[in-house]
Amino acid sequence: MATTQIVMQAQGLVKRYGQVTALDGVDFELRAGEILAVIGDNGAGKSSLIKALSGAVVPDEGQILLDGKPVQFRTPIDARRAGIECCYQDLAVAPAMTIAENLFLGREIRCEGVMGSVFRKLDKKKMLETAIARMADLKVGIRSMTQAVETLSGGQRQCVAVARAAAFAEHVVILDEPTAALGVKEGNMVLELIRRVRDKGLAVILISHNMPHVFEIADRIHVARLGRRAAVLNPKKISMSDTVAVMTGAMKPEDIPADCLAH
Amino acid sequence: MATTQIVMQAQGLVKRYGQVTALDGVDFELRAGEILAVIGDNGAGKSSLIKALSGAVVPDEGQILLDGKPVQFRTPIDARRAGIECCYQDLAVAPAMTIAENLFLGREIRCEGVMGSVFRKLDKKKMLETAIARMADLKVGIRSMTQAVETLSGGQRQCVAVARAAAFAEHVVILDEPTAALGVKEGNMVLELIRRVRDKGLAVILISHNMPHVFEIADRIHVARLGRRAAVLNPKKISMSDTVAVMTGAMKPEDIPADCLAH
Amino acid sequence: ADQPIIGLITKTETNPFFVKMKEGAQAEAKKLGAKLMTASGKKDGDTAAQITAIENMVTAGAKTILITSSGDAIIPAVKKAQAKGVQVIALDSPFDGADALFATDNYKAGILIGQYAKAALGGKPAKIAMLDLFPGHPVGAQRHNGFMTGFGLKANDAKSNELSSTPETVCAADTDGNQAKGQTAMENCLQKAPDINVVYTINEPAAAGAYNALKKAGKEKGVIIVSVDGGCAGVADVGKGVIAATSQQYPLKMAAMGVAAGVDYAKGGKKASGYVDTGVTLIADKAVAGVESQSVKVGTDLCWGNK
Amino acid sequence: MNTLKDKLPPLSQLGPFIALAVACVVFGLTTDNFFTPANLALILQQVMVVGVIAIGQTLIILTAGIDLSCGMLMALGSIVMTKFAVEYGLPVPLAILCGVGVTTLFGLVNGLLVTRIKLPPFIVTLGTMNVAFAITQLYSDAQTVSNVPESMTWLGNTFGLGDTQFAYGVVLMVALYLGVWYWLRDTASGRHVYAVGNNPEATRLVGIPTDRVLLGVYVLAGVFYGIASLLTVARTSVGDPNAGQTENLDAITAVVLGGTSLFGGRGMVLGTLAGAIVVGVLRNGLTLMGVSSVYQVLITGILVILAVTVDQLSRKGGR
Amino acid sequence: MNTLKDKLPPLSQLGPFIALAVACVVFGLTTDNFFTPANLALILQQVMVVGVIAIGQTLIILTAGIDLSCGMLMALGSIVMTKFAVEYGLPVPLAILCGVGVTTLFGLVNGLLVTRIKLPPFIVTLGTMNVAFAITQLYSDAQTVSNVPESMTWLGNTFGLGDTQFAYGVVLMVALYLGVWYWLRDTASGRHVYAVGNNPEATRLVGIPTDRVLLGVYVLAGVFYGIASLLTVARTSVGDPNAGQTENLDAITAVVLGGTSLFGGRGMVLGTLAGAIVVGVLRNGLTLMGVSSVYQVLITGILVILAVTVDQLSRKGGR
Ligand SMILES: Nc1ncnc2c1ncn2[C@@H]1O[C@H](COP(=O)(O)OP(=O)(O)OP(=O)(O)O)[C@@H](O)[C@H]1O
Ligand SMILES: Nc1ncnc2c1ncn2[C@@H]1O[C@H](COP(=O)(O)OP(=O)(O)OP(=O)(O)O)[C@@H](O)[C@H]1O
Ligand SMILES: [Mg+2]
Ligand SMILES: [Mg+2]
Repeated sequence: MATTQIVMQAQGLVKRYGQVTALDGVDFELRAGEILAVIGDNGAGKSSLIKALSGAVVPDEGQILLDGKPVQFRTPIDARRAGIECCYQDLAVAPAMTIAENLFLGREIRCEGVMGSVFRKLDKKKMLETAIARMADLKVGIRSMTQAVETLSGGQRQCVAVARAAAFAEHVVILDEPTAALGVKEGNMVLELIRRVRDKGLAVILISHNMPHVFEIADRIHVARLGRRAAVLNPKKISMSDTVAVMTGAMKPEDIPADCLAH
Repeated sequence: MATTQIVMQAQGLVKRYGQVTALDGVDFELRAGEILAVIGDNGAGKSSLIKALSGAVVPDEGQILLDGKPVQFRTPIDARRAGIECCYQDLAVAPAMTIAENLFLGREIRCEGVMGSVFRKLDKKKMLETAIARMADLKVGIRSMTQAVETLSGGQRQCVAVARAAAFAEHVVILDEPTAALGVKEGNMVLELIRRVRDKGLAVILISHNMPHVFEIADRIHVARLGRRAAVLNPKKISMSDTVAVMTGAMKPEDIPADCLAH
Repeated sequence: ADQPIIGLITKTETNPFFVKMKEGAQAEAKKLGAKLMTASGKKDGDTAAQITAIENMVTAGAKTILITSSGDAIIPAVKKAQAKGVQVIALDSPFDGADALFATDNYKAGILIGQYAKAALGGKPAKIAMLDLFPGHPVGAQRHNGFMTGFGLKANDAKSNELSSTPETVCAADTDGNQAKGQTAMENCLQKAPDINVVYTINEPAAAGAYNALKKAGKEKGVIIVSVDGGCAGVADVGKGVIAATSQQYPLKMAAMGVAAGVDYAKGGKKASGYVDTGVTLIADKAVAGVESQSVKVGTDLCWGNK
Repeated sequence: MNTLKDKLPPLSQLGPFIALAVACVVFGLTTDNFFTPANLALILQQVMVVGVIAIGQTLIILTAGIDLSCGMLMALGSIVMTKFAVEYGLPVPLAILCGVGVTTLFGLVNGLLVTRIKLPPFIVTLGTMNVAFAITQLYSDAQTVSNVPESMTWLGNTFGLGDTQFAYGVVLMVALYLGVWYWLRDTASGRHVYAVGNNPEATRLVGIPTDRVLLGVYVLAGVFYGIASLLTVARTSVGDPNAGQTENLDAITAVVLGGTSLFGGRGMVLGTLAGAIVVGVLRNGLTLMGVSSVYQVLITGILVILAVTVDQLSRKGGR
Repeated sequence: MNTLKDKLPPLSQLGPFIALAVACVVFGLTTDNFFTPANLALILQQVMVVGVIAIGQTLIILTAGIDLSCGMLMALGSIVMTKFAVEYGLPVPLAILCGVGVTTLFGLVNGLLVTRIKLPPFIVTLGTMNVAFAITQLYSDAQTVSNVPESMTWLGNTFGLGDTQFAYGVVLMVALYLGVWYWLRDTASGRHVYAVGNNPEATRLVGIPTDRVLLGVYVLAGVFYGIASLLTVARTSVGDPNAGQTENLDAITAVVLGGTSLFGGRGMVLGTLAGAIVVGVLRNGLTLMGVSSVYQVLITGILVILAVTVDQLSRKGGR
């Protein structure tokens, strides 16, 4: 079955910061073409998990498999080469640079012809146009694409980061709380964008604290708790309040009805 | 009537950044002991508004009244002297300093006796204990209060900033998207905290994109749109979807049923 | 193992003058079986480093310290060292309280080139560019004021640290004794006064820089450049007509005398004393009437004090 | 949207040029000879060495670093290339290559220490400054290397343009500035230099090899110092072991006057050129005014502060 | 929770002390006289002037600034206090006060330019460095001021402790370090210095008057430079217009070696003391080993890099 093919898998990941154990042997599975929501309390280790998956940090123990093959991501570049794009929670933007520049940072478009191949000139016009189009997709009312990111409102800044990750991924898109600072309209646009990405055949990991969003869009829910995976739930079967109960530890994983679990 | 007494008022505030007009003549009223929610699309000028109210930016035009008297906040210090505390969206924390230090930044507690009055020694123990108590109120599982804020997870960091604003206000508390990065449990704790603050008799301004939160807690809703105030709504009367419609401009302010407006 | 330890502290180590001095001291120390320690300031005027070096050398057991003083601030440290039985000899630059001074007279060096320039210019009205060291340097002031005195202009005496100026000195600029800066200074002076006919320079690198500037402006012919030091390269420049005349000094001699005095003190316990003038000789390619000078050949033989 | 106003650099970037203009007007009014074409061409010649060093320094400061070793590397490079040509009789192009190679090597060492061991650039370059200084002195015996072949000093020669003589080296300097300006503004790798200085962690996370960018910048700076070595040889016709002692401060001053932030990520290389020229103009103008040297130091101090004040105020106005 | 381990400073802050220990062991093994109490006391005397300057420098660097004027201010202060006492016959305490007053005034000017006009500290202090140098030269006529009254040089006197002679100035220096350490660590205003350096905008937003903190730091640094003036007078018994030429780089080096970040907000003043002593130990130890001065520069360059490398690696280990 095509949909059960596992794109990305992690086994027993451990990450310690001094005395704090952020990841305590977490397992993880992402299937092809699915939207996997990752939820959990603050400090549960969600961001640490996806940082390990995207090469931003190197786990102390455990292994990561991509398409069934073990991989070692030492830097985000490794992950990017494998077609994985990530939008981090503490937005990775260069504040003094413009929106268009931030969108294309590390993936700049060069001019055609000699100017591009010999003089390596950037096609600023094209990048600007693409940036305008991408941001219009998200319906963010940004007045000028050549303004520095540091002059944007919180939500506008987040849109820039989300748009970047969605635009360039070829295999897996990881979004860490992409809608946190967004308004209702913009948040819905991002959900729309995520669906479109999935429909292109990419797998999406979505971290969110917004339960309605999660239940609206997720195919499966990975519940993180105290640095481990508490359960993987099926949003079609389980209720929102039970999910929250599992997340906060009010409901033990073994008490979850079997049909609510996802496989 | 005690509850209709206006604590804070702004008239025709204008703030321009270069060609961008962030505030375009916005009016604003905050009543004693109420929780006023401020909602609006990304870039609607919510953060700019509260920055003007808290002295973080000086508006180009318009005036601000506190308890009916015109005030000129040139710096956040002026606002703080007037008993106004603000938790900003781009969290104003010193990343290299510890949680306890950040909580008490600018409001440090000195030792009793000679050590305090002559040697101006800080009572680190007391500050640490208070910090632990405050963070426990919010049920954030932070393992050590002497860890640097830069090592915290996104939500934990936000709790620090929220706790600080709530702890020291004497008149008005302004919270800019305090629950954005918070988990379900922690988010509810913050709502709980806001209620407690209100019950102490303080007025609260809450910016949020989370409609369920807004409807759960707000006494009145100020809708910001394109740098102006579109309407002030009564959450007891109006529906969530109508509110969103007003916010996004789908419903014209003049079409709102009169009883849904708040006064 | 019981070699006498002798310390040599120079102003810097970037000036051939002091490098030669060090070489002279090393050669002499080797000859006489002494151990030489060296130190220097980071730049000219770095008295703090010299004081530290004095203290460290005393700790290391030096019985004689030779020093080219960067400023009178070292005097108290010298006194402290002397109180511990250390002989301190001033080389090149005098200061109060040294047991002995082996030096040239920089004021006199200035006078010699001043006289030469005056005579070489003949009766023409003088337009002089003064390419100095940097503000506040005693050697710079002595050479500068000496030159002006020799030229017959009104100037401060040998004790003054202030640079005199008269209407004839149409331009003055600092060079740090460095060729590139000397060139820049001369270029700027030529903009100010295109008809400069005499150039005083603090040392020969500055003179070479000045010559470069003149040459680029096509004016190297009618201008008299005078300088001080008489280093081997400088004398060669005199031979090439770059520099008209230079006052030659003898750092190797100073150093060798100092080391010898140190060894004497270690062996016999007798301190050197008094002022020994190691001499200054005017070296010029073309002798002028009324001013005694030596030829380039003599200058080459003697340069830095080789003989 | 694409009006002329958008195309001009924002007023905030004009600060250094305004300061330069003010300085020129003042000297033009107070002296006779300042505003002659010959004098202006001369100033350019005088700043060409520091100007080229300051290009390398700008790159490093844009990445939030600093390079104290630049002047000493320049001196070492000039000694190596002149000695190789004069004493070992190497062909001039090869000797030049060796000199540039040495400065580039030192740039590489700086870069490796900064990127691999993550040492602060200040300390690394303080160390290599001392090392380069010592090697220069030891290798040259503190002696000037003269009799440099004509062909090595060609860049110091001038050509007439109207009545004015311009040095080829000045043309080279301007060309380098334009090249780097283009590179920083219009190519991906140039933008990455800004990104690394602006937010290194974010730059790493978007998948740019920040260490490689940094290393490249240090190496490239080394190349510029090597070119500066050649220019100083061309200008003075000798290899001077005492060169480069004040160039590091001068170069940093030019960069900061030019509006580049010492915290990295913000600035413009053409501003550095303006900054370097401001320093040269001050020195030239004050000498022309006949100000004596202590007073020159005093006035330079005050004028430097005034220049940035003008800059700063023009920025505020520009907002 | 409150174990001993928690109370000790984290290993990352021990770096400079480790470097210091390594340097001492090396010199102890290679020379006879290094580890004598007299020599160690001497080193402390030699670093006391730079040590006190470096306190002021640390404060400024903690706020993400830099002060190039420190050495020149120290020289100016020493000229003022000695001239006032010797030439105008002012009572010694008053003369000292005047000297400290002048450096403090310059600190105030630095601070005002940084906080009011928002100029970069690098440029401001570059300017005041030149101004202070010129004033020193003009006012002193470039002449050393001697015959300084005994009472003004009292801090240079020594007292016996066992066989070893310690200077009173060293005691003062250590006391100042401990005082500033306490201030920075245990008082609100001290913590605000860190906060301003760490995130100035956030510090402003929580309602701390950042400009006042900054201004205070620059003024206080001026006071420390004034004290350093007194110490240099005490150490040399003269007022020396040539003093202070290398002290700014030395002081910054001590601060950076001591583990304070040039980007502000992170560091420890006691590390600076260790850093200053490392510089003094290197100079002393190499002279004792009989290393000649060019090689000293070479070795210092390499050792400075090694010292921070040790520091850096010990930090990584500490994580
Ligand atoms: N660099 C670091 N140094 C020390 N501790 C860290 C570091 N990064 C994360 N931690 C700790 O690891 C734990 C997990 O953090 P993580 O950011 O993964 O949480 P999260 O699930 O993403 O939380 P949130 O929902 O608040 O973003 C937290 O307790 C945090 O304090
Ligand atoms: N410092 C600044 N310079 C230039 N433009 C700015 C600046 N700060 C805000 N703006 C602009 O002002 C507008 C309003 O911004 P503001 O931060 O008030 O929005 P907001 O309502 O808080 O949005 P969000 O919900 O995304 O936080 C935005 O278009 C933003 O780009
Ligand atoms: Mg997170
Ligand atoms: Mg906002």
